[in-house]
Amino acid sequence: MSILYDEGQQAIASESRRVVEARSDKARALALLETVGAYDHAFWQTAIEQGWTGLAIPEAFGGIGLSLVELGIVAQACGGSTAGAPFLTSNDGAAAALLGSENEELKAEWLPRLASGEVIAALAFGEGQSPLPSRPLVRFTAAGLAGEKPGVPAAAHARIAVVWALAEGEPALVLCDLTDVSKSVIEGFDNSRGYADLTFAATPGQVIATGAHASALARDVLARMAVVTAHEQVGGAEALMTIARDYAVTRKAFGQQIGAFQSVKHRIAEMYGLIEIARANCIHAASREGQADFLKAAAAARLSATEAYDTAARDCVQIHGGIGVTWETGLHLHMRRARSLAVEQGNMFFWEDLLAGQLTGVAA
Amino acid sequence: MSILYDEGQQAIASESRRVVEARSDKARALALLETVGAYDHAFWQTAIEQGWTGLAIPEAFGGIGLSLVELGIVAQACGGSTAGAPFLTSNDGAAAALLGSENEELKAEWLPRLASGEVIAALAFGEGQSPLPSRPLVRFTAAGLAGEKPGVPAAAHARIAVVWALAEGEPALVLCDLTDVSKSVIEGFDNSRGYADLTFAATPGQVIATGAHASALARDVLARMAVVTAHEQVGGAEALMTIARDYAVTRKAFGQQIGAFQSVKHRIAEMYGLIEIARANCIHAASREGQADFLKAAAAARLSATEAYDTAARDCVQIHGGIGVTWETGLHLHMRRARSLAVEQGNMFFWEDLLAGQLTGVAA
Amino acid sequence: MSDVEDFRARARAWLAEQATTYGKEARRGLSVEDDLALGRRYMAARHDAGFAGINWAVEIGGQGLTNLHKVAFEGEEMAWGMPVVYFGISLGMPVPILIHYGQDRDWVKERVRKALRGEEIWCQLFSEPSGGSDLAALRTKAEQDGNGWKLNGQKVWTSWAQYCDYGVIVARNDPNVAKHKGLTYFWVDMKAPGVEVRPIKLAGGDSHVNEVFFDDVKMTDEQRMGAVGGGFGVALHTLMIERYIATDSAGFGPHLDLFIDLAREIEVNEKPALEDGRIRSAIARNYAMRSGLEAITARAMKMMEAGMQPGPEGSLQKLVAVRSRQRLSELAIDLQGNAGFASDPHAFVKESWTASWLNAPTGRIAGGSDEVLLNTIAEKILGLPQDHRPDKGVPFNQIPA
Amino acid sequence: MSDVEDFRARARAWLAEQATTYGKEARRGLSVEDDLALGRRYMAARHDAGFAGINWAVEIGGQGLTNLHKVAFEGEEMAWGMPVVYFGISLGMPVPILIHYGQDRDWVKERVRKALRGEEIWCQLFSEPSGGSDLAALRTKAEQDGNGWKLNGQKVWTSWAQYCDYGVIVARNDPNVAKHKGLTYFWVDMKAPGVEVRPIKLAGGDSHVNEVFFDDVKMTDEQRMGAVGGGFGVALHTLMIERYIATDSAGFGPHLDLFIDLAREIEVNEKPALEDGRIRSAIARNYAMRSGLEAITARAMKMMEAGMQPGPEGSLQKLVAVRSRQRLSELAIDLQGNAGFASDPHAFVKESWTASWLNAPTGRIAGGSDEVLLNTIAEKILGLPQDHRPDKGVPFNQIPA
Repeated sequence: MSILYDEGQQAIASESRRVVEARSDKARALALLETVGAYDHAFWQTAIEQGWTGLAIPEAFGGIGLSLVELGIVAQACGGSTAGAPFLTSNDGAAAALLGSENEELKAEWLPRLASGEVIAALAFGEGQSPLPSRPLVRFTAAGLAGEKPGVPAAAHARIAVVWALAEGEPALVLCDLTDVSKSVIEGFDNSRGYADLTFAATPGQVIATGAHASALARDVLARMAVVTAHEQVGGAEALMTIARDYAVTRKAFGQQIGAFQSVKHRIAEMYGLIEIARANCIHAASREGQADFLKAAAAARLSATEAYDTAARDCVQIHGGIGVTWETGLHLHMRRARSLAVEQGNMFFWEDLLAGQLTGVAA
Repeated sequence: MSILYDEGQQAIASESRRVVEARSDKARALALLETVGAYDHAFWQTAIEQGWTGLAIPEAFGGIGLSLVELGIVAQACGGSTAGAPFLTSNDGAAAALLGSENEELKAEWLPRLASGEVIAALAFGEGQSPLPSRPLVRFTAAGLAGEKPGVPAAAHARIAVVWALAEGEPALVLCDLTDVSKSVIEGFDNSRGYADLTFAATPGQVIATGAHASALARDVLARMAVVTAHEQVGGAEALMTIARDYAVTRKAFGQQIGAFQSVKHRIAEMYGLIEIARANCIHAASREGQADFLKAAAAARLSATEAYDTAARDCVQIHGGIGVTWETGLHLHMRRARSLAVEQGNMFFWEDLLAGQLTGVAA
Repeated sequence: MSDVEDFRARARAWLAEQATTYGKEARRGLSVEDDLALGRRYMAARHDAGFAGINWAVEIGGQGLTNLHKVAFEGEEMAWGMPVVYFGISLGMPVPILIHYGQDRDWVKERVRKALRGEEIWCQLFSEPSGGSDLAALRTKAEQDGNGWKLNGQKVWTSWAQYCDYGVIVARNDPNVAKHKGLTYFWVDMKAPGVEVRPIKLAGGDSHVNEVFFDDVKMTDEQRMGAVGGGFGVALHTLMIERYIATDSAGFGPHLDLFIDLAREIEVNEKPALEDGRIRSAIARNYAMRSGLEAITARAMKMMEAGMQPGPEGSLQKLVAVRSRQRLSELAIDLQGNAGFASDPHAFVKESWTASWLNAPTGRIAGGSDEVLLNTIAEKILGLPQDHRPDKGVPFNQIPA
Repeated sequence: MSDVEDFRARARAWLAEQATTYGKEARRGLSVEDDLALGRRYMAARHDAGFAGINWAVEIGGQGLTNLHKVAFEGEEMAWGMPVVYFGISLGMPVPILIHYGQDRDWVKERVRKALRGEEIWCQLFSEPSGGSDLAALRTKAEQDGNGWKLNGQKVWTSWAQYCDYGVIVARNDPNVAKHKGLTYFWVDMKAPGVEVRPIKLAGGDSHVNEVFFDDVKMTDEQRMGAVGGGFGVALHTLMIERYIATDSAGFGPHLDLFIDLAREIEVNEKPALEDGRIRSAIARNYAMRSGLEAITARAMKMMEAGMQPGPEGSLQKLVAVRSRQRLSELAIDLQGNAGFASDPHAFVKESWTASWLNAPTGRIAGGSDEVLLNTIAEKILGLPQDHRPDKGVPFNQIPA
C-alpha cells in the first residue's frame, strides 16, 4: 500500500470532508454534550448512505472492500468536524475481529449487518486502566460471560460486543448480543461517545478466537482502531490549526493582526509541525496493515496524533482568548474530543510502553 | 532560619558576587576546558582568603560558624561566573559528614584543615549510575578499602575522600587519605571539575559512621551538597538570563531590537519564572537544614534549579544566534557547567524518585 | 506568636465553627441561586465577626489591619470552600476604587457596608468584544448629556453581572485623541433603565460571565470617578489595587495530594502507577513547582511583615500555576483510562480533575492571559522592549478596525 | 525494481567497497588536514565511479539523473561516514549557482569538474557580523572600480573558508536604496590579494567556520553573477536551489538505536533503565517523531518519482530533528551518571552523545535558526503576517544601526 494517496483516495478525502462539513451542525453537537445516552443519528445515517460503515469490509460480506487507508481518510474528515459517534471505529474493529475468526457462520451472520450499519458494535477489551489486560477478569464459561467492563465506548448504543475474556485460563475473544446485558450509561464530558459500563451475567456468547490466536488478534484489532482514531485526531488537530490561523489573520489587537505576534505565529507553526508528523505517521501506519511492523507504526501514529490534537486544542483556545472559552464558539467540542480520543484505545502510557517494548524487546 | 535574607546575608551576597566577578577570568576558564587535571588555583586562593572554605564549619573547628544559607549565597555567586572548582561543595560536604561523626579525634584532625582550605576533600559515594547505591560494591574491611568509585568530582585534586562503602554487610562512611590511592583523571567536557576514577586497594580508612547512622548521614550530606549545587545552578541561570536580556536590548535585526520579538522576549520571561521558582526553593531548602522536611526541600531545589540552568543555557545560546556558539564568547562555559552540575550529586531521575518516595511513601 | 499569627489562629477557629453551615459539604449540589443566597448569609456572618474589610480603613467600615492580616485570612478561608466566589471581584476592585474616587462619601460608606455584608455586589465593566487584551481599545461611549452623561455600548466577560447592583465602567468620552487618552471612569447602576445583562455560557457549562449592553443609560456627573479623560489611569489603578491577594500554587485546581491519592489506586500497564517513572516524575516536578511558588509567597509575607515591598516575582503565580494545573488535570484524566470518562459537570473545580481541566483554559485567559503576563514580566521586570504598537499615539477614530 | 532502486543498489555496492579506505573507521583519529586529504581522494574516486553531480546536466559534467537518484545516493552514503563534509556546501550551493549564472562557460566547466573531484572547494559568503538572520542587512561593499569592482568588508560563519579556492558573495553596491535592492552577487577568488581568512573556534572545540575579511579585493565584471542590484534574488535562488537533499531524522546526531544500546547497560535507581517509564517514554516519543519525519521524506521521494512537487512539510526536518537531538543527547549524558563525565573532544557527532550535545546548538542556528524556520513556516506555508519590519522600504543608509 503506497503512502501517496492515489486519485481515488484523494476523491474520498475531498468528498468525505465535503459531506461531513455539510451535514455537521455545531448546535446539535453542543446539545449532545449535555444529553446522556444520545448520539448523532444524522451522522450515522450519513455514514450508512456514504458506505463508510462497510468501507474496509470485504465485498463478499457486503462491504466495499477498501483498506485501512481509505477508512483513515474518512476518519480524518469526521475528526475535523468532531462528527459522529465512535461506531465507525468500533464497527470496523468488530469486523476486523470477525474477519480474523475461523468461524464462518459468525462472519456470515454479522459482517453484512456491520457493513450496512444496521448493527452497532462495541469492543469491550479494557479493564481497570488497561485497554487490553493480559489476564482479563471477565470470564467466559459454559454458563456464558460473567464480569464487568467499565467505560466501553459505543456500548450505550451497541447491539453486539466483542469481549476480551478469559476462557478456561486462556484468553478469548467472544461475541455477544447486548440485548440482555446490563448497561450503565456514563455521564461525562463527551456524552455522544456512548460510554457505558457493561455487566455480564450468564450472557451467552460465541467464540471468535482463543489462546495465542485471540491475543494476537485482539492486539491487532486494538492497533487498527488506534490507527483509525489517530486519523480522527489528525483531522481534529488540522481543523483547529485552520481555525487558529483564520482567527490570527482576522483578529486585531494593539493595532495589528494578532498573527503578527510571534507568540501566536510560532505556536501555529509548531502545530503545523506536530500535525504533519502525525499525518505522515498515520498514512504510513495505515499502509502497513498486516505487516510485521504494523504495531510499531500504529503506536507511532497514535502517540504523535494524540500530541498533535492535545496541543492544537490547548493552543487554539489560548490564541482565541475569551471568545475561545465560550460554549457557543464550540472550540471545547474539540478540546473534549481530544481528551476522549486520547483515552479511547488506551492512554499514552500504554502506547509508549508497547512501542518501547517493540523497539527494545524489554517489557515494562 | 528565615527565608528572608538579613542584612548580613545581603552583604555576603553582594560582596561574594563582587569578589568572584573581579577575580574571574574568561580566558583562564576557557583554557581550563582543554586542560585535563588542572583547576582554577586563583579561585581556590580567593575562597580561602574570603573564608568561604570554612563558612559553614563551626568556629570551634576553625570555621566561621555560619549556615547552609550563607554557603548557598556564596555558591550562587560562584555559579554566576562558572567560577571555581567543585571543592567548595565537596569540602563542605566532607565537613558535614565529619560533623555527623562521633569520632572526635577525626573531627579535630580534619575539620580545621578543611575550614582553612589547606586540604581538599572529595566525596566518593556513587557507583554505576547511582549517586548513593543502597549496597555499595566498595568494601571496607580490616584490610582497608577495596573497589572502585567512578567519576568522582574533585577527586583529581583531593587529599582525602569520604567513601560510601559496605563494612561487614553494613553501610559505612569511611574517611581515607588519597595519597596512595590510584587516580585515573577523566578527560571530559568540563575538565576543571577534577573528575577522576578512584581505585582503592587495601587503602587504610577511618570510620565516620556505620549502619543506619551512616545511611542517614550520607543521605543528608548528599542532600546538603545538592542544595549548595542548586544555588550554584541558580547563579549560573541568572547570569545567563542577564546576558540574554542585555543582548536582546542591544542587538538589532530587521530594524529593531531582537528583544521586541516575542520569541525572544517570552523566552527570557520564562527563564525568569524558572529562576525565581528555583531561587525560592533554594532559599527555602537552605533554611530547612536539620529539619524533617529537609530532603523534600532539597529535592525540590535540585529539580527546579537544574531545569532553570539547563533551560537558560539552551535558550541564552539560541537567542545569541551564531555568536552564541563561538568558543570565545564563552556561553558554552555555562552550557557545559549546566550539564556537569546536572549530573553531580545525582541526576534528575534520582531526585525525582527520592522526592516522589518522600511524598507518596512508595519506593521506585 | 506574632500579631498576624494570633489573628490567623482566631480566623481559623471562627472558620472551623462556620464550616458546617457554609463550607464545601453544605454547598454540594446547591443551585447557583441557593449557593449565592448562602454566600450572602456567610458574608453577613463574616462581617459580624470582624473579618470583613480587614485591610480597609476603620473610617470607611474596615478593620484597619494590614495586607498581611487580609492575606492570612484569605489563605485560611480558601481551605474551607466557603461561598465567597460571588463577592471576590466586588470587594477586590470596584469597591476599593469607589472608596478612593467616590464623590458622595456618605453614599460610599453605605455601599461599602452593604458590599461587605454581601447585600450588594459590584462588577467591573472593562472588556469589550473588540478589545481582547487591549483595554484602551474600548468603544463604549459616554457622551455629555446636560449636566450628566449618556452611556452607549457593550461590555463582555463581566463576572457575576447578572447578580450585581452596581458596576464600575470605563467608557470613551473623546474618540479624537490617542486611544488611551479619551477614556473616563464611572460607576453605574446595574438596575438603571437601558442596562441589559446576558449571561455567557462557558466551555465548562457554567455561566458566571456576561455580556452587558448599555442603551442610552443616564449617569449624573457624580457618578464620574476621576477626571474626564483620566479613565485609563483609574483603570490601571484598579488593576494594581489588589496586589496582596492569597495565592494558590494549585492554580485554583485540585491539590497535588489528590493526584497522589488518585495514582495510588491506579495501575499503569498492570503495575502500580506510583512505581512508574513517568508518574513519579510528574509528582516530583509538580511538587517542586508548587513549593517554589509557595516559598515565593512565604517570602512576600515576611517582607510585608517587615514593612518591605514584596518582589515582582509574585506575578508568576497565576501564569505558572494555572498552566501547570491544565497539564496535571489532563494527566489525571488520562491515567484513569476508561474510568476517567465519567464526570459530574457541576463538581467543584478544586475537587474534580475533569472540572479543573475543562475550566483551566478560562483560567489561562481571564485576569491577564499567559501572553499578557509574559509581556508584563518581560517589559516591567526585565526591561525588554515593548511589542510593535502601530496604534500608538494615533487618534482612536483613525486606527483601522 | 525501479530505476532508482537499481541505482541505489549499485551505489550501495560501490560504497561498501570504498568503506575500508574512506569510511568511518579509516577516518578515526585523523587530523582535519589528513581527513580533508582523504576526502579529496574519495571525491575523485566518486567522480570516477560516476556518482558525482548525479542530478546535474551531462553538458556541464554531471550524470544527468534525477533529484531522486541524488537523494538516494546521499541517503546510502550517509550510513558509511565518508569524509564528504568539506564538500557539502561547495557542491550544494555555490557551484550550482555558478553553473546557472557564471559568464565564462569554459571556465565554469573546469571549475565544476575540479569541485566534483574535490580538487577545489567553494564557500558561500553571505552572513555578516551585524546581520544575523537578516541577510539583506549586509554591509560589505562592492564599488565600481574602472571596468571591474573593488570589494571591502567582512563576512562571518563561512564554512571551510580556510580550505576554499573560490567563494560566492553578496555585497552592497548601492546604500541609497531599500536594503534588499542595493545588492549584487559575485564569485570571488579566495586566494586573491586582500582576502584574509580567520578560523573561528566553536563551542565544541572545532574551527570549521571562519571570518573572512576583504580589503580592496579586485574583481572583474565577469565575476558578477546576475544583474547589478539583483543580488538578493540570486541569494534567494541559492537558498532554494538544493531543496532535494538527504534528510536525517536523527538531526545529524546519533541514531536512536545507539540510545537504546546505551540504556540497555544502565540502571535508573538500581533497576534496568529500559524498564523505567521515563526512559520508555523518551524512546517511544523519539521514535514517533523520527518515523514521522522519515515518512514525510519517503512520501516526498514518491512524489518526486511521480513527477510531482513534494509538499512544504519537508521544511520541518531540521527544525524538529535537531531540537530533539539536543534533548536526547542531554538525556543520554545525564542517564550515565558519573560515567557520563568522560568524553573525547574529537569524537564523531553521530557516535558520541557528548559531541552531539556540544554541537547541537550550532545545528539549531546554522542554515536557518529555529526562529527563522518557524517564521518561514508561518508566513510561507500558513499565510500568517510578517513580523513588524521597521526597516521595510527605508534606504539602507537611513536605517538606525
